[in-house]
Amino acid sequence: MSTPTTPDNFALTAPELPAGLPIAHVFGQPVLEVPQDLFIPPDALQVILESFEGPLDLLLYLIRKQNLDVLNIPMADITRQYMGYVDAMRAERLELAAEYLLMAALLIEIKSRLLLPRPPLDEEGEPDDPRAELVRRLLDYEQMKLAALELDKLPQADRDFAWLAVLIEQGAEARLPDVAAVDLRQAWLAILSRAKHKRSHKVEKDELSVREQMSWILRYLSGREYVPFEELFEVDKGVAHLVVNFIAVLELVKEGLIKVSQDAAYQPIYVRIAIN
Amino acid sequence: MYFAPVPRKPGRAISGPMTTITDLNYLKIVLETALLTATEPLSVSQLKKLFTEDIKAALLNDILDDIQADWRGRGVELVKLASGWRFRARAEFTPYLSRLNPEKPPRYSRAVMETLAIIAYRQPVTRGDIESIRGVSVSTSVMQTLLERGWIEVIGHKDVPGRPGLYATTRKFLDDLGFVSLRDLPPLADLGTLVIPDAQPQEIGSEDAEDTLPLDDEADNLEPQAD
Amino acid sequence: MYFAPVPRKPGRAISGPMTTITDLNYLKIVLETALLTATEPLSVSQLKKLFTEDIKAALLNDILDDIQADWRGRGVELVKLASGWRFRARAEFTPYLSRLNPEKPPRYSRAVMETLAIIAYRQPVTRGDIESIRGVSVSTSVMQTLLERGWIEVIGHKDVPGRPGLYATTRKFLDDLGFVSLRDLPPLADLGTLVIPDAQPQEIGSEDAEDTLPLDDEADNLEPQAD
Repeated sequence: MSTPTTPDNFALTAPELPAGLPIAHVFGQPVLEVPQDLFIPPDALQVILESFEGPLDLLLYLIRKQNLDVLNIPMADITRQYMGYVDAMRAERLELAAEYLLMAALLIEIKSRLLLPRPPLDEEGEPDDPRAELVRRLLDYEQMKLAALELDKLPQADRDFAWLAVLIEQGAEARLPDVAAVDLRQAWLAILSRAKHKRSHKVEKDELSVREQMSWILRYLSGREYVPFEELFEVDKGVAHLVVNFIAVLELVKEGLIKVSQDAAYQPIYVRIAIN
Repeated sequence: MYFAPVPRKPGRAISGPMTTITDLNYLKIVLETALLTATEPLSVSQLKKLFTEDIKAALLNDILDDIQADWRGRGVELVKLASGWRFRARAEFTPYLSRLNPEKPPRYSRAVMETLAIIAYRQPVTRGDIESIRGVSVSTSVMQTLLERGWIEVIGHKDVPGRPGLYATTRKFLDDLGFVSLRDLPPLADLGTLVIPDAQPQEIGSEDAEDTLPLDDEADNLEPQAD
Repeated sequence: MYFAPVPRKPGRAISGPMTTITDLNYLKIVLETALLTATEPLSVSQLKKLFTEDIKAALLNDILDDIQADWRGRGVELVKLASGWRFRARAEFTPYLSRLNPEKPPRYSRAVMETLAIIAYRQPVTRGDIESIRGVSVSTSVMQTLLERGWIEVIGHKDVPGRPGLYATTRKFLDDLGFVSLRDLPPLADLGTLVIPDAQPQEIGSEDAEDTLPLDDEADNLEPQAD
């Protein structure tokens, strides 16, 4: 069925996904199955693709792990499959699909050239094999992929060992540490890294403005008794601001931080802090 | 390499009749290493956490005295402060050291930075929220550091048992970091693709659960800070 | 503990023929103290600045070797790195220390590590070079993460349209991974062949002839949807 492979082809340990780890999580459920060939169910496509670092990585995996001869894949099926992906991807992650489609196109091109009558020898007398370039790229990538794994195994400052910096007491002048925006970003990376798979702390830009408004409202209400609902809304700040502010009010009610009350229908609505 | 079950052998025990010198030496090495790498003073109860075994405070104190004696006559000394033990350079060597260090600005510990980041991005949050996001407990001194810097404040209390304080960042925080509004914070979208999350719950995580301070406690401590 | 091969003569000179063991011990204590308190690796030329006297580099190196030997078998080691000497805790003690400090820098994702590997082994490279090796686009946040960590930097621009930045690894990268130079990086795997290009293409053709028949149709379908 496929090109006979000699043991030499597998002299190197096949690149592994992290041992024992699910390759991906969909809605909190670990996905342990990896594709046996290039035929990935479209509904799992995004998950599968995201667990590989790109088409080269996927191809390498299939070659090393499944003994798949990617150069001999059935063209009609693979093409149909990939077109299905395009439709699935059109809505959102088109840029992700693009790289895989490019690879599919390359495979198809290689295959079609192989079907043609044998090309003439080049100047050096080597047969001009359309697969050579792809193989070179795969090997180049694999070398770097393995190098990355080796680098990651090395003890890394702070992650795997601590530096020493014994205190020097410097007179009276106590300088306060400087903090820059990037430090906050780095701090989040560390938090994310420690977070378990099941938790996700997706913070969108929009959500942030809601949270900013939540703080503003709480500050406004503190020290006041009942505040008329309208007082929380500054009409001249535009519709977007009003919407964000309203969502902030709802969020505060949901979190039990404020109470909104109305004595009867059409009566004024009052807002107060849940506890004072 | 291993510090585990203490073999029952006679030996030059520092305390306790069943401890051998080898184990005590290892214990001492671990303590010394922890103190040399710590950025804050470490109390005896913190030092206890280094070991999964239950080490008596009296034994730890003996070893600490021992380490202190070892360092006599050297450039660095182990000192006991109000908040715990720490290594520091002896004052007489600062003339040498000051020729070397062009005053590196101090840095906040990772605990402080992570707490600040959470308050900035998730405000208003309680200390419990911060702990659940960080997965580890937040010490009072971390909150104190940020409150004293004027970067966070209590803007209310959550209507749950214990009425924990709700923290938010202040105007001063924005000013000091050069922001006009919170929207200027670096976006967090797709940061998740840059790191590998912990796969399995760790021994560390479970240990910390018990260290988490009761919420009531915290709320009481922080009440006066609210304005 | 002792720095021996030195003539015993009275005198207070730190360098010169009349150096006493006492002075050398003092010199050693100052060096050790500087290294224990430093927040960055210290090069020999920086260490020279500790003293107003002119201390020969060879002597400093001897003393540094001596200090290194003193710390053998303890929790902390003195290591020589790309930008100088620095004390660090031995990795085997990390399990203990992490019980005190659960906050650690993140473990980077494969995208970040592969990008780092390409920069380390193929430097200087442009982002385009990285993308062509990985076969996918490299996000700005991946580059930003490595830049913020201080592990890579732009060392110039390639003289091609767009003048893309050329990335290389920094000394801090070497320091943080415990290397003196790039030559210490783990050697690259020597990959043989992946798939031996088949000598008989017609065999392939015949094998899945049935699959490939409708190729024209499929190709037509491809056109309108492909972009």
